[in-house]
Amino acid sequence: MGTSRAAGRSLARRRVRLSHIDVDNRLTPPIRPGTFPRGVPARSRAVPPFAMSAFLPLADAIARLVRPGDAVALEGFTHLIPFAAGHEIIRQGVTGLTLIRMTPDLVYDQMIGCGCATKLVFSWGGNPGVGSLHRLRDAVEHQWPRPLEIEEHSHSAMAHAYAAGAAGMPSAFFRGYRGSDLPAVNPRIAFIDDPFTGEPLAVVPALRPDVTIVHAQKADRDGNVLVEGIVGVQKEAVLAARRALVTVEEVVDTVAKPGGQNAVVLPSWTIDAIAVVPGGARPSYAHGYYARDNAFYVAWDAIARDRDRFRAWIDANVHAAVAR
Amino acid sequence: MGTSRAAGRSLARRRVRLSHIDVDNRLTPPIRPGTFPRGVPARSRAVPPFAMSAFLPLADAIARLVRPGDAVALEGFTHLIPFAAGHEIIRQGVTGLTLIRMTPDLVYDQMIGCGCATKLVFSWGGNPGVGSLHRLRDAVEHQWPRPLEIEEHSHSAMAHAYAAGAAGMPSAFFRGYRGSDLPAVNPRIAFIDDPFTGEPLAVVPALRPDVTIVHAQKADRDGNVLVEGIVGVQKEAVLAARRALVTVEEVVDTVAKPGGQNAVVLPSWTIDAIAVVPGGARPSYAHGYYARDNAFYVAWDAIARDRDRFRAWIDANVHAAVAR
Amino acid sequence: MSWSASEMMTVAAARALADDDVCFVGIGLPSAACNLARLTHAPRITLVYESGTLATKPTVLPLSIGDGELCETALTTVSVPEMFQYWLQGGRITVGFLGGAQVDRYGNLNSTVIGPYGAPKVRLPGSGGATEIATACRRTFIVMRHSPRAFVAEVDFLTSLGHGRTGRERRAMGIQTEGPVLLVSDLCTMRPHPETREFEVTSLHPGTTREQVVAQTGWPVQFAAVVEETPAPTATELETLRDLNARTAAAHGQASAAE
Amino acid sequence: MSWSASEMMTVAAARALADDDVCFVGIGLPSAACNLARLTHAPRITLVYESGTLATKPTVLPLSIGDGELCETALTTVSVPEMFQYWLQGGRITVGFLGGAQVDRYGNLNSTVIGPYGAPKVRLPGSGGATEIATACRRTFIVMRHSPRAFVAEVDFLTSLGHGRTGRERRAMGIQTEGPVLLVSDLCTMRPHPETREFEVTSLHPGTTREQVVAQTGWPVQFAAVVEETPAPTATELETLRDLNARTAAAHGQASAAE
Repeated sequence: MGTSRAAGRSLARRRVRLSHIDVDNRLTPPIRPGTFPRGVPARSRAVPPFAMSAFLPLADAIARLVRPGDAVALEGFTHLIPFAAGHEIIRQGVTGLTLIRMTPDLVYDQMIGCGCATKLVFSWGGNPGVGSLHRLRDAVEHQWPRPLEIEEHSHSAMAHAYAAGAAGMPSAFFRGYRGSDLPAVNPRIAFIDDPFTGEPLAVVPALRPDVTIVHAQKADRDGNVLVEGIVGVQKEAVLAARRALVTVEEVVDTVAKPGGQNAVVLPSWTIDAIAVVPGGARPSYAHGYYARDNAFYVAWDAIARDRDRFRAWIDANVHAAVAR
Repeated sequence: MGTSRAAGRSLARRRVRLSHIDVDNRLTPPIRPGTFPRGVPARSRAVPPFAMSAFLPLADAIARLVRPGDAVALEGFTHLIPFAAGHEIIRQGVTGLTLIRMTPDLVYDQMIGCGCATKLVFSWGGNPGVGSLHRLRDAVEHQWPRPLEIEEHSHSAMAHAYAAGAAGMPSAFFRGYRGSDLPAVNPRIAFIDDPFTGEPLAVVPALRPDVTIVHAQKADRDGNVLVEGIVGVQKEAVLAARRALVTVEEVVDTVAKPGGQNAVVLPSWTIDAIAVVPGGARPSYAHGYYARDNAFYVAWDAIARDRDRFRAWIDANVHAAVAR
Repeated sequence: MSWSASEMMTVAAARALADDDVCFVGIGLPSAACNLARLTHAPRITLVYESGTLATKPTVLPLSIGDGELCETALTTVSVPEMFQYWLQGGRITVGFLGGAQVDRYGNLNSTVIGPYGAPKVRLPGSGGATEIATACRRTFIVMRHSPRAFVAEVDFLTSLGHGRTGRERRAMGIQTEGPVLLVSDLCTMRPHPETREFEVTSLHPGTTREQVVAQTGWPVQFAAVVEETPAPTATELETLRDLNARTAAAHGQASAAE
Repeated sequence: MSWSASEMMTVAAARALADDDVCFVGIGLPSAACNLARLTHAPRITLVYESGTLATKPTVLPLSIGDGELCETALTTVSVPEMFQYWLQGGRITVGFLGGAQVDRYGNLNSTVIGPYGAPKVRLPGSGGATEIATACRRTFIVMRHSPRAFVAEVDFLTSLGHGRTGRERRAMGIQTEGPVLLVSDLCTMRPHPETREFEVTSLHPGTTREQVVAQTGWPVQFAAVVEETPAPTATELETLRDLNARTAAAHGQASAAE
């Protein structure tokens, strides 16, 4: 997945490290034991291993982390969808992306309609509670604005594949796809026989995005991130990625909770950059901050049905907007 | 694993249901899609599917749920080890057990020394921070008080195997056992080639205890259980089991947390019985209730070294103690 | 009291749920049916949404599967991988609700494409959770509106397995769960024949004729030996459902999402 | 200031840790070394214990891997399956500490049995996390006291892979992590030869002779071209370590668990 390993490396000297500005100065993905047998070599001990996340303006973070041709996952299961980051990718005109998301939702409908993507990996491509994603359908049915290759899975497969990516596994093994036609149209679904019972089990390659972007409620000043409420696959998507960007509602003193030690926390050293973007999940929602703009999800149906109306909306609401 | 399916079924008519005494009146394990191809048949729709947990005195709960020959997991990773339940099993003289635990700890040293077990499935058999488990060693090295078959894994394998059991999988697939001699002495470790990369991966059968017993801080009146602090593999061990017993420090009005929605909660319908046993994890600890009795862990070394001294300790501290 | 076809469907589906059921709930009519059951005859029913919310008790119906309301009223919320691993695949769900653009006589469902996969006439949303809901839940209920385009002789694409294309594949594969046991439409309820697994009409909703069902079904539809009339919605059922829909409309500032 | 052999070992191990390291910490000397590093030259080092506690900053050393102190001072605590799946196997750990009853010249470790597996002379605790720590961490440090019974020509059982029984197996298996890069004993520090991967002595602790090392090593031990003297523990290192041990002893009501 992804063609930008070299591009990623070219960024390696530009890392600004939180509270140690320019000391660390690199941006290198963690090694992945899971890349056997075509993995990257283990990193030299001369290079310090992991770095903490850097706080960057959103435009800078996107410019540094998202490259043309990348496999990109913007995750968030209904909740905490990183719309602001998606809009910044549109503004920067990044193209050739493989977009990965369980539910493409409006954020990918917009990115696909703007021509950012050449491939979509997904498991449910609708407007939740409303109907179709018309830009996605237009791309698949009429190749507008460009052809869109699709790799289609079930939710269970994608959830397992993100977890396998986070766990450094080459693939995810699960009980799935039984009796479905999906394996016939997706060569990235295989079956093996369980070595102990003989039961056929489904296998899909682990998801390993070049970049994962998620939105969360809070980061602390050390760059640790707290996700609360419906946490979806965000943790797995971040841990599976070579590079990770988190947009957050706000920065607080600490995200550690003495009374709630089992919270979903992404440690600083699993994240490359953090951008503070209040409202960065709108029209999706941020639990404890603002509600889902259900009316916009309904209104999007009419906007997205028509190519001209869609383009006008993007011009007015994405391109005219100043990057936060 | 386990030979007591029929025994478990014979209990099926004795279930007392919380707040609906004698209405439900059954104790049937959930179906497991994962038992293909030798699985139990899907349960008839005439029988309501899942039941809530019943509050029972500890002695009753053990009598109803733990049968001779069962595969039993008493879990708790250092924290929340269910000692009181282990002592009750000793008092009831249950034998022929396959004992499953990542770290047998003192609780299994005691049960093995009392002759409860014929087999041990484990991954680290020491007294943490102190040294050996002398009763375990005496059983393995000198077959006292009876021979003990061992099935030996690594922590990673057992953690994956519990998770696979909870996930209804026949086996766990992971990157493990590379270069180790353990696969040569444990036939329940297999290897397959990843279908996409060709990488050899380890496979172990899912852990499916007949009974899992854990200790937790709190149950609410509906029988939902909250586990806090170091949560170990308790959730997976409960969800992997055919029957589950939880001992708790106390019963509270609610374990749901409006501000901490992502807590580790075992819903009532995943548990068969709950016994309120304050101090039920001593000399292990319960976060927020009492600390680990480190001095006892040290003192155990001398007690367990000597067979007579061990038996005297069990007589005085287990058999003479009234079941709580 | 009079009622709409949608209300009749919702009520008929709700009645099939029991207090001990653990339901994997989809948005729209299934959500309305499950919550109606909870608010009437099955107060202890457990509702699980695939967003990870366990044992939710929403006071209004969610617009999406991941509304904050579901999380706020849940016993707890787990990650989506855990939901699919420990809860769905782990065999903890008794009833899954499914629907789709097409269903065949054996309850096989298509929610992927109309036309060929590579050059679709209509690109539908796809599987979502459905493919594994269809095989991992102890049993499934199908809820769909009757029409010859929806009730088809052969699905264009088999997204979610019912009893298989000949009614025998599910058992042949050794799948231990029951599969689709109930189909509720706006005209009737159908259940699979015990031997052939072909869905046949077991009750007609009040005012519906056999001819209407035949006309709206794309295969030669069978009727059970005894076809009953679906009991009409009771006043309690209708009032509870309408209150729920009214609260939902007020909360979402629009027409009910359950319609 | 004078110091014990145990203090010298702890200090030497601590010095090998960097501010950016993420360490999978075992109980005993590794725990003391990691916390000493955190309290001296590596204040931002991240300590992970296999009980699931991420980024802990204990004020006293834990007696067990799952002490409450670790959880209370952690950034967060995850389940044990998650620890082994996402954090260890996921490649997030830079340094793992290992020890055992036996080590060979290639850093292969035995913590399982002395004697035959089926009829052991001594039954040891077993792998615990070690088998996968040995292959999943970017690199590992071995900490063991020198003796001919511990530093053996051939391990009775290979619990945790070093560089393999001939020094070539690790690379031959395509394992991407570095394996054991440092061995600290009470006499010296050893590092693998770049070509053969055989551990050779690279520094002798103050007061230790080559003859002592030879006498305590069960194979014909090699010395690097340049063998340095390990710098003695500084006053700061000793004071910090002793304070830590004193706090630990006071908290646990006994002699330090790190001894």
